[in-house]
Amino acid sequence: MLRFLTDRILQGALVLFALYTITFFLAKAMPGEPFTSEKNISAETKANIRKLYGLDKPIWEQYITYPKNIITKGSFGISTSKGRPVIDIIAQSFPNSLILGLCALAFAIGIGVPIGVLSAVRKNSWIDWACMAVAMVGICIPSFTIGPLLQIYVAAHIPGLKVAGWGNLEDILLPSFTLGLVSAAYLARLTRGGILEVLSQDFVRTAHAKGVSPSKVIIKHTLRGGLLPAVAYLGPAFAALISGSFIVETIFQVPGMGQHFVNAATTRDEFLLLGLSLFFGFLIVVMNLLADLLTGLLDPRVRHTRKTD
Amino acid sequence: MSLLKIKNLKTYFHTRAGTNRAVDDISFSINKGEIVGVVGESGSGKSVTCHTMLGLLPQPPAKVEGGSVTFDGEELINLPHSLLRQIRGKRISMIFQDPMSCLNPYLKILDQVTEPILIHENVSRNKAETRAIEMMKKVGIRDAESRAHSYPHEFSGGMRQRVMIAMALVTKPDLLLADEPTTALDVTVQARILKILSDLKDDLGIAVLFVTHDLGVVADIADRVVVMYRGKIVEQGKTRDIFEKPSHPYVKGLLACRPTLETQYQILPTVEDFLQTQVEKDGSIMLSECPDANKRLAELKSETKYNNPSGDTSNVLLQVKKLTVHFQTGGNFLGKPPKIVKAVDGVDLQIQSGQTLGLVGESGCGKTTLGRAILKLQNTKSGSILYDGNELSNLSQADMLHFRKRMQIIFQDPYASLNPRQTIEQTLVEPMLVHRIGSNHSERKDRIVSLLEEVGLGAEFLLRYPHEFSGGQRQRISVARALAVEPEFIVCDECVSAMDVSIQAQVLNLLRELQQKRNLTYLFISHDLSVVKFMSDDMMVMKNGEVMENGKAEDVYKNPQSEYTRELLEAIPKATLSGENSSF
Amino acid sequence: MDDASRNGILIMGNSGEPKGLDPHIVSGVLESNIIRSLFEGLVEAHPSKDGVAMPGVAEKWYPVDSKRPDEWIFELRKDARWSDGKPLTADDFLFSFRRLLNPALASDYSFMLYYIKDAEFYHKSQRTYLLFRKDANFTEDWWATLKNVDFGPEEKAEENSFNFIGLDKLSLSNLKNLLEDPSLFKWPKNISPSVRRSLIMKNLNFEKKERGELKKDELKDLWELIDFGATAPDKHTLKIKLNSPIPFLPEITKHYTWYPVPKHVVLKHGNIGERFTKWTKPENIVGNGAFVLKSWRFNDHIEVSRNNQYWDRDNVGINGIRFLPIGNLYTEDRMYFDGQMHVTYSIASELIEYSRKKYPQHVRSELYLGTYFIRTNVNNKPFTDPRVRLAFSYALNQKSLIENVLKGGQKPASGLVPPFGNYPASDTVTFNPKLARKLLADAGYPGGKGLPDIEFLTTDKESSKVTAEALQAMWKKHLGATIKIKQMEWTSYITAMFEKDYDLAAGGWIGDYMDPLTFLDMWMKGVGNNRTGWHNEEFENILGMAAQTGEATKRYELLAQAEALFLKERPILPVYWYTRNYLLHPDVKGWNPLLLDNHPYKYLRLQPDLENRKD
Amino acid sequence: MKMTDPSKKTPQGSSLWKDARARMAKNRFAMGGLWVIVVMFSLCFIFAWFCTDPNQVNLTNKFAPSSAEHWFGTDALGRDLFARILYGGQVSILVGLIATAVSVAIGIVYGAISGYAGGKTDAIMMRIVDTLLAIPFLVLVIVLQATLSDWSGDVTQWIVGNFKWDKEFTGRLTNVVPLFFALGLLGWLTLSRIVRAQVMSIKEREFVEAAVALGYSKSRILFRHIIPNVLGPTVVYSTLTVPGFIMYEAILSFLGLGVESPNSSWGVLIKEGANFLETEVQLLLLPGLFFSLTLFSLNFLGDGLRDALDVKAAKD
Repeated sequence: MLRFLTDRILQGALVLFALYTITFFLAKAMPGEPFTSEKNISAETKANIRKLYGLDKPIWEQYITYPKNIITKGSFGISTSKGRPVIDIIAQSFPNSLILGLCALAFAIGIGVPIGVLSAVRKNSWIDWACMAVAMVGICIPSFTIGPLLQIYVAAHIPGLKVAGWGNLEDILLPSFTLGLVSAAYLARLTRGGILEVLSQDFVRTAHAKGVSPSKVIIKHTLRGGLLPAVAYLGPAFAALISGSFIVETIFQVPGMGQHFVNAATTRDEFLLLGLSLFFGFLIVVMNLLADLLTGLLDPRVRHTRKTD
Repeated sequence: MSLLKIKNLKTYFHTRAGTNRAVDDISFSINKGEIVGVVGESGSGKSVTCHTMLGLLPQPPAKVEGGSVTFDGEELINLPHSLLRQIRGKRISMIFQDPMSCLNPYLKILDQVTEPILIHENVSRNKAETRAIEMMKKVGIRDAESRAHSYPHEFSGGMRQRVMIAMALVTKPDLLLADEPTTALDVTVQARILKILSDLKDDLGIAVLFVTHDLGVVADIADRVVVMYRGKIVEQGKTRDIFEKPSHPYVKGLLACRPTLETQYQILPTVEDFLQTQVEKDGSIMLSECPDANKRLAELKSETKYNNPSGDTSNVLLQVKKLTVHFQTGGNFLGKPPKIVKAVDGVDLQIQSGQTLGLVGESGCGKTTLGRAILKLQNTKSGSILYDGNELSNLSQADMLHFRKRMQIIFQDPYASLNPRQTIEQTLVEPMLVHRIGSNHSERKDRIVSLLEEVGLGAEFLLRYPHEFSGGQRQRISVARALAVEPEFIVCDECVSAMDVSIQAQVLNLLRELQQKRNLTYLFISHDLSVVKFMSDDMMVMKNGEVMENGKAEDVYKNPQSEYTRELLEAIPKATLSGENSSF
Repeated sequence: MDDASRNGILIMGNSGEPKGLDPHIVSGVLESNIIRSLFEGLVEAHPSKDGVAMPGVAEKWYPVDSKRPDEWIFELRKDARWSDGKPLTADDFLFSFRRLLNPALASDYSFMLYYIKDAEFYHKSQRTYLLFRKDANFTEDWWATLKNVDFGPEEKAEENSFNFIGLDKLSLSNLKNLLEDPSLFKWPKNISPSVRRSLIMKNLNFEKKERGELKKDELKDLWELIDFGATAPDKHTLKIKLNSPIPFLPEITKHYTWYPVPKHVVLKHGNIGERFTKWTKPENIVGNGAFVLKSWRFNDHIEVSRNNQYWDRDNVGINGIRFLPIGNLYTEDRMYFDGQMHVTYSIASELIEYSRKKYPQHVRSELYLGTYFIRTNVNNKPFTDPRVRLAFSYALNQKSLIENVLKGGQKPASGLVPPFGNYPASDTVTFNPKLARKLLADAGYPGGKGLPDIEFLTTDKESSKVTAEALQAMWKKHLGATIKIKQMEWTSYITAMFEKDYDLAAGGWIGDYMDPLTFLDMWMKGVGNNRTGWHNEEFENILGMAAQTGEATKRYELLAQAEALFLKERPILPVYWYTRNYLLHPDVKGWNPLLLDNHPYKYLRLQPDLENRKD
Repeated sequence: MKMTDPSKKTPQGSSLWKDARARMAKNRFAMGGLWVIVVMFSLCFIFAWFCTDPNQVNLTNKFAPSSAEHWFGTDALGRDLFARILYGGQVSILVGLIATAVSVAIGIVYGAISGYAGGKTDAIMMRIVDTLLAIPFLVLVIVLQATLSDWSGDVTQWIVGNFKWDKEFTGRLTNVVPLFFALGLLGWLTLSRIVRAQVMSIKEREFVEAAVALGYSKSRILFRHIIPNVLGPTVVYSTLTVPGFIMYEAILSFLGLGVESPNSSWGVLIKEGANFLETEVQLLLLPGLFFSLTLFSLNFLGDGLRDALDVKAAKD
């Protein structure tokens, strides 16, 4: 187990290094500079700003100083567009994205898994068709349409519910539903496939033969195995959910991390961009590891055993 | 008064390809404390009967057309699900064939065994657990308390079947339906399980419906026997009467075509030698006896053994010295250290060209690994493999290509060894293309057609896909595929174990015929001692990666040197009740 | 929102998260909304009348010589206090001017102080010019050669070469190398080698003499070399000497770059030129405006509350303001309909008509000091020919665009400078398709034949896409020209425009202060915001003359003459004069339309009048 | 001695494809789906040419209700909505199918190699996927837009010059091509994971070991034996990614990488329509309806195909 963990951590470090290199040169390849703005700035000011942020150094030196600062001073640099350290921005916005992501995940599992199980159990019946149609709705209608629809036809009419804004509890409801809907649809389909796969196996027939009630067969015997494909999907999907979504955050005015990804790119804010990508890359590596561990827990057979004769 | 009465039961499967009359008007009954054996080949409807009783068949395709099943006076057929559920696992329990997949891999053993108690009796959890552990001890699971908390995959096949039995009997049912419980087990393990079943039958007084395709097992355990063929009962009666005075030609054929240790035949008789079938207009099948059955049998008995008496060790085709193969089974997720398994431990063997070396042993003894290692499908730790004088163990993939043409393998599971997406023609032409056999397409086409005929299939199958064939036909196609590259040496790895006895006889005869015609050399691997004895000239018995015994097939049978071989021979269910030699 | 109205907190949509609160560093409109609540300049905007100055920190202000207003006196209020109680003196103003102009601070907006004498030389650290300016033995003809040479950094030069850094900015070691090999720096041809040597020697000696305690290559601060226009005769008076007479100086001081910053607080958290200091953190910030910073939750809200040290605290009408950084226009409007704020930043064009129908007395549509125009690239065919530019301008149906697409009550732009005060607005830009087709034919493209494909650059917002498509259709219909619309993400759009990689480009300009000059001086040669490649000697001479005339009406005539000339050449196609469309709740009193939209907060009142409460 | 096997009647000979078609025909939903797609294709690619010009602006006639002349009414600039939906459909269907095909192709090959090779190579390839997943997509789009934007202009010139195609039509095609680069580059990542899992289970099956025994090369085994058996589940997953691609196209078009205005696509129409929710709902509902209808039917077709193709080895 220890060897497995050290392996994955090493691979994770490699992923982060490759990600840093690619993002660094991509950011440099973008046209324009961090301080391009509507009102033009004199050459002197540009020269001063460049010196301030160390952008006047040769590319290779910049490439090396950024990781050096991370390791030595633990600083991800100062955001050129927001004027504050990148770590502050992440520290202040990630908790909101995390809460939003967790609730979205709860919605996704709360809606997706039951629909998946129901349509698998009632395969090819009208219930199956209806559930899959609902799942398709989740995939077809994009978030920038569902958001406004919810605002106008739901939030406006319910007194307690605000159209947008963040602060108290009920503000989380609509944005997390919008964010979670697409994952719910994917989960429904994956769970349906997983459950069908398990239902075709012999030990389910044994359970029936033991006189176990149909509902108990599903919950006790089928669910654990059936959820495996969904767990594999949830690894990367969860990383995407908690890193925020630009669309949902701007529609519902959630101070999350998603909008920083977009603003950092449009304002050519290299340090913020690098900080965010590394953070997101770290999330993906961790989530994949968790997904694999969870699969290990769910399915005791996951051993590194070689097939003996 | 009979515990279970089945009258004119009809269960049909309505599929897209038409109606399949799986169980077609059968009637029989079981009394309390009696063991009834139901014998039949795959597709005979024997397991469908059991499933119909407990309502385990998926309704849309399956439908009970008629007849009744009364259990202890109560009609089961259209019993509402809620009531039927109270009988399942409480009054009637069932155990299944493949222990590997019948236990829930995700739950601990103890939870699965206590489940029926908790469902049917309101009893406290730990009271149920003590009863479960006590029953597990009864079925012979050593130190049940500690092992109960591990998972199914940590148990061997035999152990898991014991868990199934414990699970079925823990609620003291009146009737146990056993659907081929020992088919997937090794001979010695099967013997122990049968013993446990008969002991429990006596001290719990339960009736057992024992379904199997293995006549030997039925002879040992059953009081009465019911023989089924294509959904109908062709004969039923006392076990002794059925075995000694079979009346129906099908039963005669079944008894004859099973190779026993005493069989001296070169070509096994097949069911076709006894049974003729005509398909009537309305789809029903008329069975009648072949007129010249006895003449046919006498003829077969007289033919002498094909192979020339071995003796001269001049042309040794394959020489293996000190071959070892080690596996590293990884530790489990939470820190158990990985341990080394010595699958093949210093094995020596040699096979003369044109001869057959039989390799027999229980599952886990390393026979398959050895077969695979010789063909370099499994990388070896040490030891040398000399094939026709060339050392193979250190050859690279490219150099091995030349030998791949000369050495081939036939697998056990006919369903998994053919690519489901390739037509038969593609499957057969591909090896020729890779090894550049035949100059142009038409010549290769002719070769394929002759190959198919050679293995007993017609050219009309060329454009078909594997899913359209039966198990027997698929194994013939695998054989044809192996022959496509004109090999000299074939490893037959349990290639008949997954088949019914009647088809087994045909495939074995095919292999013997091909060996004779093409002067092939076989390494015949199987766990069924009688089949290996029938096929091979020399025989080798393996256990835990080591060779226990090696010698002429007859000598090993007549006077086995090692204790283990004797135990193996003892465990094989005898065909007759009184133990003396059967008349065949 | 109702309880906010009750306890006097105004809730304002502010379109985005501010880059910071330091008046000397930030440059956006949304930042200025917040800074105007925390700080106060020498003079303040009038609550309802444009171009009128109200007393701020200064009680009285007057030019020394009214005929030639190139030197002003501001008498500061004796009781002026910072929000931490410390007195606010002229010294704070001088410190603030010096800080804004300090090269190390690298502020975007330092050019707003270039009116003060010698401010520009200090900010651009024009060391060479300042060194030889007072040197007697520089002969007359040497002067002539150096007059219009710029020794500052050259963007076009090769990366990190001496020209790229600029002679004024070369460090001690650079200068030593240059001394041995003068060719390292590409000198303008007309400067003789001897002059070159003396220039290098002057810079070198200055650096060496001043070396003292500075680090090895640190550039020397040139503050002592200049004699800065702003001086403080005593603690409460500020004398400002300008480069040229500016009758409207008070208007310029309303801009937040002229606001004072607390010298004692800034220096406590870092030296004068340090950009990333903590003095604007909520716990440290000190201001002199009507409000102080109460709380700042990143990306969520900024709230300011009443400043008790403010001199005019008795008639500040509201207790606090809460700014919401809402980026999405549609969300902001829907939050307003949901009763979550008093005033929005703007209204999405799609929702203007809807709002007028549903909430008639909430919709505000006010003129705004700005013009939306289309830049043409005069170096690219076919726009090299002014007739083609005029043709494209006359083919532009401004009224139809406004009524059918924008729907924001904008005014069709008949000239470049929007009408305000007594400046005579031009009326030469009209919609005249017949004339347009004739001009195009004269230019050699009868009926549009021969016109190459024209690339029309615009941003990635939905509103700019619709406008571009409408214009494309108009030019197609009237001139037969095929336009290829190229939408681009914001910074790529600005960079493409800066590198003149376009034929037509959507754009606009918002006036910094109430004077036509802010709309005209950007079209001079080499000015960053020009981006059309157009420049005209005569146009720049007229502007030069206007700069020297002190008398207001004469100056306006000259500026109008310059605008007429500009519109005859028409390097840009004026489309409409901006209007500010936003939603304002009837509870808010004292909020009047202002051309610069800089509503002073202290005159606002929040009276929840119950009868027209939103249904 | 002929040894036929009478006891087992061989089912009447039907090759896989005939059998698959038969099973498809029975699946009502799949047939319905197929019909809707055929109708949608003919509408967008044939019927569209007879409609009015989708870019014909008529400012005075904006937001007109549906009438004889304009079946679906007009949009914010008075252009015929029905024509814009059909022309938009051309782009969206093209984008959806081609981008999915590209990502499926790359995903399958990459996943198969990674799954089959196993061990070190598999770990490396999967880590590459992790890295690509974390790259900020918008940055990649901006860089692509900067490099590829004028590329499409030159290609149009070249095509028009050499093949004399209608300029406007080629223009529309070539400026969509850079879009596929952007979508194709990152579209295949999650699919490769799913294919890898499938391949891991298939490579244990005995027919793969038989292929090794017959001396087939690694690539032959991979492409002729493993990948054909992976098609079933991948077909279903790919129908799920089509909506994602079409919506991404809308976002890219606004950044100048996709459709050049005034042309449109379903994604662009829906994005613009979403702003008129309060006033002109039909601007969102009508394109949305076409979009969802196509995707529903694509999805059912995908399901039908998967069931028909994925014939389980028939165990009796």
